[in-house]
Amino acid sequence: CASEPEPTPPATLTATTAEVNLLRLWSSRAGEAGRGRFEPLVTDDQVIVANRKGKVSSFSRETGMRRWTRELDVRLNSGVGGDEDRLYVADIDGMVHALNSATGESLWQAAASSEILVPVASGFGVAVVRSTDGRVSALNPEDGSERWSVSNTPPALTLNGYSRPLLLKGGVLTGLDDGRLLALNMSNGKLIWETVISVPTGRSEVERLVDIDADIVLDDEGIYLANYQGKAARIEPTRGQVIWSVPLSAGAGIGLHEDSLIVVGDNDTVYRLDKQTGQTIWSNETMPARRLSPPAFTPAGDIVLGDVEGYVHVLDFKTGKAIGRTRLTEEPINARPIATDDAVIVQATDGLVAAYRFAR
Amino acid sequence: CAGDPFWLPSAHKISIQQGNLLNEQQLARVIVGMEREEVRELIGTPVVNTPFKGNRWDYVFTRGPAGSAVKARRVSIIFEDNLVAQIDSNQDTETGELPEKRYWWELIDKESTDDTPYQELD
Amino acid sequence: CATQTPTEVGSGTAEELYRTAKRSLNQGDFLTAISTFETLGARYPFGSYTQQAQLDIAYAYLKQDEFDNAINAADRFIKLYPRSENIDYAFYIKGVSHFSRGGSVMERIFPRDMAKVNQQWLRNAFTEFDTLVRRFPDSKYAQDSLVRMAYLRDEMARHELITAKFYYQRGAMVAVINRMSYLLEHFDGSRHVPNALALMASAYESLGQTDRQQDTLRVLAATSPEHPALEKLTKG
Amino acid sequence: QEPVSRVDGGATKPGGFVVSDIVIEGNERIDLGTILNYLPIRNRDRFVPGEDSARVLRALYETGLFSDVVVKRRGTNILVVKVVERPAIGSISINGNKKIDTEELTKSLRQADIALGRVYNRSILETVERELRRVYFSSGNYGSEIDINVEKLERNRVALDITITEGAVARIEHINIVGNESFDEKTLLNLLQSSEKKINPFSSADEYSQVKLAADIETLRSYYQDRGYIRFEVDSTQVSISQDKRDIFIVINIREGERYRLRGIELEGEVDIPREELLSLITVKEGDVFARKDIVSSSNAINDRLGQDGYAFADVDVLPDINDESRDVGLTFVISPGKRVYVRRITFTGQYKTRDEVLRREMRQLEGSRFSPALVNRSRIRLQRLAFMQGVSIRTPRVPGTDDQVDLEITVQEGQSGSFSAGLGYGSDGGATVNLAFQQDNLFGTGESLQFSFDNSDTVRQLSLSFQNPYFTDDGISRTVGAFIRETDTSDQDSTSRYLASTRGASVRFGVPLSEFSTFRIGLGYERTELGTTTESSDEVVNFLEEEGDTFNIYDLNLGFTYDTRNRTVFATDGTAHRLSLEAAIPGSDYTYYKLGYSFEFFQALTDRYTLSSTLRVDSGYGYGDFDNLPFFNRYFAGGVRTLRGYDTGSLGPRDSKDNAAGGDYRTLGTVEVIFPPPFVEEPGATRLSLFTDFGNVFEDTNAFDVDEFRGSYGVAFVWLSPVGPLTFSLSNPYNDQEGDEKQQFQFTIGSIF
Repeated sequence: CASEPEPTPPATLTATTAEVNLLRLWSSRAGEAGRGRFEPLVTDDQVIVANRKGKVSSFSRETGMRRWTRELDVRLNSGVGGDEDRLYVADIDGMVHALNSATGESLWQAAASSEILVPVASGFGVAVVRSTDGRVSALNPEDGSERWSVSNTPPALTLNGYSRPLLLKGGVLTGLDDGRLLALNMSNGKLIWETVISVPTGRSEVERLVDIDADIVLDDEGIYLANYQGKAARIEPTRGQVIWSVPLSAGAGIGLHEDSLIVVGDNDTVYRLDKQTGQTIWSNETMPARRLSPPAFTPAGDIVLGDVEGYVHVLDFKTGKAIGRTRLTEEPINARPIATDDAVIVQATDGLVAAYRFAR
Repeated sequence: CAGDPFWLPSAHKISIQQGNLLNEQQLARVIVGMEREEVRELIGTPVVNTPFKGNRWDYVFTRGPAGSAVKARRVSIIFEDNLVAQIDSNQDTETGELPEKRYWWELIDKESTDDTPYQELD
Repeated sequence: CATQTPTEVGSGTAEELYRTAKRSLNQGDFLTAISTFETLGARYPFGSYTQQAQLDIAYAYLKQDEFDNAINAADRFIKLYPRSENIDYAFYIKGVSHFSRGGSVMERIFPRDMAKVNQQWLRNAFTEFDTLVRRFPDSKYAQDSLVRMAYLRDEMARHELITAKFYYQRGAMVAVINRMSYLLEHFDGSRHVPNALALMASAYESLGQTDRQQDTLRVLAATSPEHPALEKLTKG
Repeated sequence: QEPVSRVDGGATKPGGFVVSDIVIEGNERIDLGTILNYLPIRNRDRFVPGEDSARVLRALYETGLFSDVVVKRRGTNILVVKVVERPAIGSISINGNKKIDTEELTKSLRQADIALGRVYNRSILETVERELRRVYFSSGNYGSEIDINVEKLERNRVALDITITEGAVARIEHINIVGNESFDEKTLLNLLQSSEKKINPFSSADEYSQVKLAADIETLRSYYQDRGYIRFEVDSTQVSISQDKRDIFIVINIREGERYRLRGIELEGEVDIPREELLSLITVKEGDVFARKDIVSSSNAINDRLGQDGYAFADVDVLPDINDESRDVGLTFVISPGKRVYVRRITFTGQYKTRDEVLRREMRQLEGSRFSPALVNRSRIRLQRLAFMQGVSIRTPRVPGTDDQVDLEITVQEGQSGSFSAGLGYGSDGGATVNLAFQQDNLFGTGESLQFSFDNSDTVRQLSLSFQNPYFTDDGISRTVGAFIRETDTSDQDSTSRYLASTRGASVRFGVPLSEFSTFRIGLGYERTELGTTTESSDEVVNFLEEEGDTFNIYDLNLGFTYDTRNRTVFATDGTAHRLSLEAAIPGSDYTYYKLGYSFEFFQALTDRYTLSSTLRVDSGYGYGDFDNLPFFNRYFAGGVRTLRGYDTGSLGPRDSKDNAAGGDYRTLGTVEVIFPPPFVEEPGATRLSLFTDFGNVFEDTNAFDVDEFRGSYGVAFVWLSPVGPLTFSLSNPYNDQEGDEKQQFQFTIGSIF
């Protein structure tokens, strides 16, 4: 029968001026993570990672030495969420498991209404879970009892995966698969405001995809997000007004640094937009089809990204040029690198976790 | 074709059932003065479709192997201006004989016209 | 049947195409004729030549004994050109196609007994001829259609009679009576009515309904007094 | 002068004007006659500007043929209609499509009324794109791109050039069922039609389609409801696709609910069938786990029982009364018999050759009789069993004006009823054969069959003629008359004993149906055989001829009894057939012997494609009077494509002095096979594949019977009922052959099997 057309291969990498070299501080194994969003959780002294088979491991942030591991035999598709006192892991059968953040010992379990593909967002005394059937529920961190829960029906066909709820003072932000952004009251889940980022258009279900999958970021001036086949936008937090929006199709995700928004497009082009006006300052189109990870920032402010062949790239914040590169593994890195004050921690889908420091 | 050759065992005859199967209680409920539609509601439409006498419905019932003497039970309902006037039946006496063959009916198969009257397409 | 492949015809105006097609039609090369008429239709979808070509396609298929194609072609003509003046010919082709369906080259040696073939064809043929005669009474095909209709009606009546005889031999008397009343109702005046009445009378007799039998025989006596079955009529 | 829309002209009296002539301008392809046909105005009509012109405009625009129409008045009463024709589609070219062929795409375009000669307008582009995209999305190509460009052609026509980039087919990467506690994910996933990525590229099970997902949800629902979970619910399903549009992810959220048991069973509805009998048909009883399929089968059983009494339009609904605390369900079977139904008329259609009576005599359901689904079904099977019948479908429309009478409309499809085959064949049985056979199962539509064949192979030269009339009498007594001339010369048949024989014979046989399934056969025959020997003949043959002489007149009487419930005579999928036969050379024949035979055939459909079939045959012959065994020229042989595949023809069993197979008086044969239509073939129709194992052997006589002497083989066979006649090819591998057996792996016959 007709042979399937091969997927377009990742672009070959051009040589870079190695202005920055990446020194690997430590690396250790957390067990095969697979396709899901397995971002490491970094606290002041621990790096906590999870893998597909439900093994949660904690490593010391400085040395990468293993502190403790806990085997929960459940199937996970997302990384560890949590804060100082509790960690949360959610499996694909919709169970949320709370663990003690110091020892990993399990505290309670609570059932959500469907599969969960993103880490639990916790903070401000609540743990918020988003499940595939579009439901957002807030659990009491003490015992996992449900404080409130809001249901939304996703469109017939969505992009796989969805954005992680974002907690801010008094409110929960969640981006839906039909291109709407909701702000819910933290205590009772009531709708504070709702903004339509982009309206599904086109004749086929594929053309009508407008999911908000990339994580939402914010600073004290506004909320920033970008959706698929839609726009990048800045939203005024109190009433949800769109301050500016530029047409753009988001891929893996976005990041905020100083006065700019760094967006990874669905065709793996990296843009730097002025966060006040949305103007494009520069765009880097040298790495098409490399399936770049959401961006993170080095202490010096340069941009750090992983890619499908396990490379870690550093782009210059001012010019967007590639100024550093090293290879962690052969397997893809699709999780967002996590920056700490002096290093950046990267987790690959084969479970390899490493911390890098950047020397100019 | 000839009748069954004498020395062959007689072939299995399929059983023939004809006409309406009426049960007694339903029949008992049909009374004089009823409308035609009511009768149809109660005991159904007569299977025998008689061309002439419109004001009489015959409910005939027969059962028996093919081609043998026909045991027929009959109930007739006579209507006068659309109301049941009289109900008569052959009191279940089983009448009817073996269907006879007549010499005139041999022609039935052969009577196709030999000359095709229409002219061939030009 | 003709197995040579239809020869492709080059370009040319509608009229040239039509003339070449007509020539191969008359020479009996139906395949080429059909394919040329169809090229004409595709290239000049709305010309008057195309209208005539559509009718000639139907005729060519009929001469090829391809009855289904002939009927479809005629149907297309009737739908496309509802007011054309030779639309009666289209109905006539449809009627003749149904009429001769099932006939084959063996027809001359073993003429088909129309009363025993698929009655659906007879009914279809009858309806087509009937439409033609009613809508175009003065068409030159009306006369032949009437003759064919009479023949069809007679064969359809005889089919009822033969089937009734089939059931009579098996002793299914109610089936016989119903078939014969169907014949009396639909084919009144046909020459098979006397035999139908006679058979119906015998059926009533077998069912033991002598009163019905006598009624039937009286009607038979009125229509054909010398019918042999009348010997069963008790006088007075 | 009131304003006239689009009609400009001189002063008009308020009442408009009488049209004396109509002039059409601007038409190129569409001829005058056609346009005049559509105009609602004729000569000598009164034309009132305003609403009449509006009527003309509407009529012409509705035809869709014109992009612009102007109505004008010229002079006092000439009406001018100026039109601009829309272009017609001159050519449509589709390229870039690999998965779906162009012809298929053009067909779906034609259904959307886009074809050569059709009128072209802007909206056509959108319809084409939507139509083609719909076709590709329904087969999972979510990444497909369609672009169309339009070029002008001469004579106001356009060419549509459609290029398609199909893109990859989205395959299901992962299916996740959430909320299943009582059954594990793996068992549930196996039930579904859609499945995760398959290594086999041919299977399309891993291609996503909404229809398949909907069916899968129903499968899950009935799986649960058949195991007590009456409250089972599917909350929601989510379908998502990866960014590169190659992987599909499905999530099915279910709520099992609790397991329920049955509380009580009641029966409601007034029907004159005894209650106990109906209650006995209900297979579920109090305390059982609620199982939907058993309840459905019980209500169907009741429905069938009602059907037998003529209540064809009865229906049985089951009302559950669910108690959630005690977690049990009370069931009430409500029977509404509806009216007892009768059959008024039975008509046949679809037949090309068969006479009406040949079909009608197979019917068990009669006109003017009670409608019985069982009899109608039996009639369908009898029609299907006719050798020349391919398909039978029966419709029962209601008779208008009554609610208790139906007609029976039976559509038949005749198959290949006759074949005239002349061919050079090579049969592993008799080497190169010349075969001239004329066979007609439906002679002029009468249902009678005539076989005439002339066979010439290096061992047998035969001319045979036989004529069968299945309805020699009205009630179905069949008569078969046949005659044959056969010259046998086994000299170069390397494995069987050598002799020459020329036989002439004729026979007449009657078949009498004793019941719906059983038939009694009786027949008389005469055979005259002249024998000769060759240098190779064995001593047994030579001294046999010295003692008995070389010509034998044999008068044989054969009796038979068959009980046959197979649903088809060719490629049956259900039913069994037992055949008992006695063939005796009656006293007065030169050689007195008799042969007893019993054969048993069994068919059982495993699935709608696979049928299990097994046959067992035992034949035993005895001499009597002054002979004690079968004549050497009339003994049983084993081996060859008709008896025991994998072994050379007739090569098994006892040996004669020249170490050739001499045949025997006792033979047992058996076959077990699985028959299925060949894969990847759309309409298998007349072809079948089968995996088989044959076993058996021929012995000197009954007491020489010894099971470990059995020979066996296994293999694959292919049968094709071609217009030339049945072709059989078998590839077999003997498994317990002893030395000295002549094996023959590949065997086939061309021409009819008799």
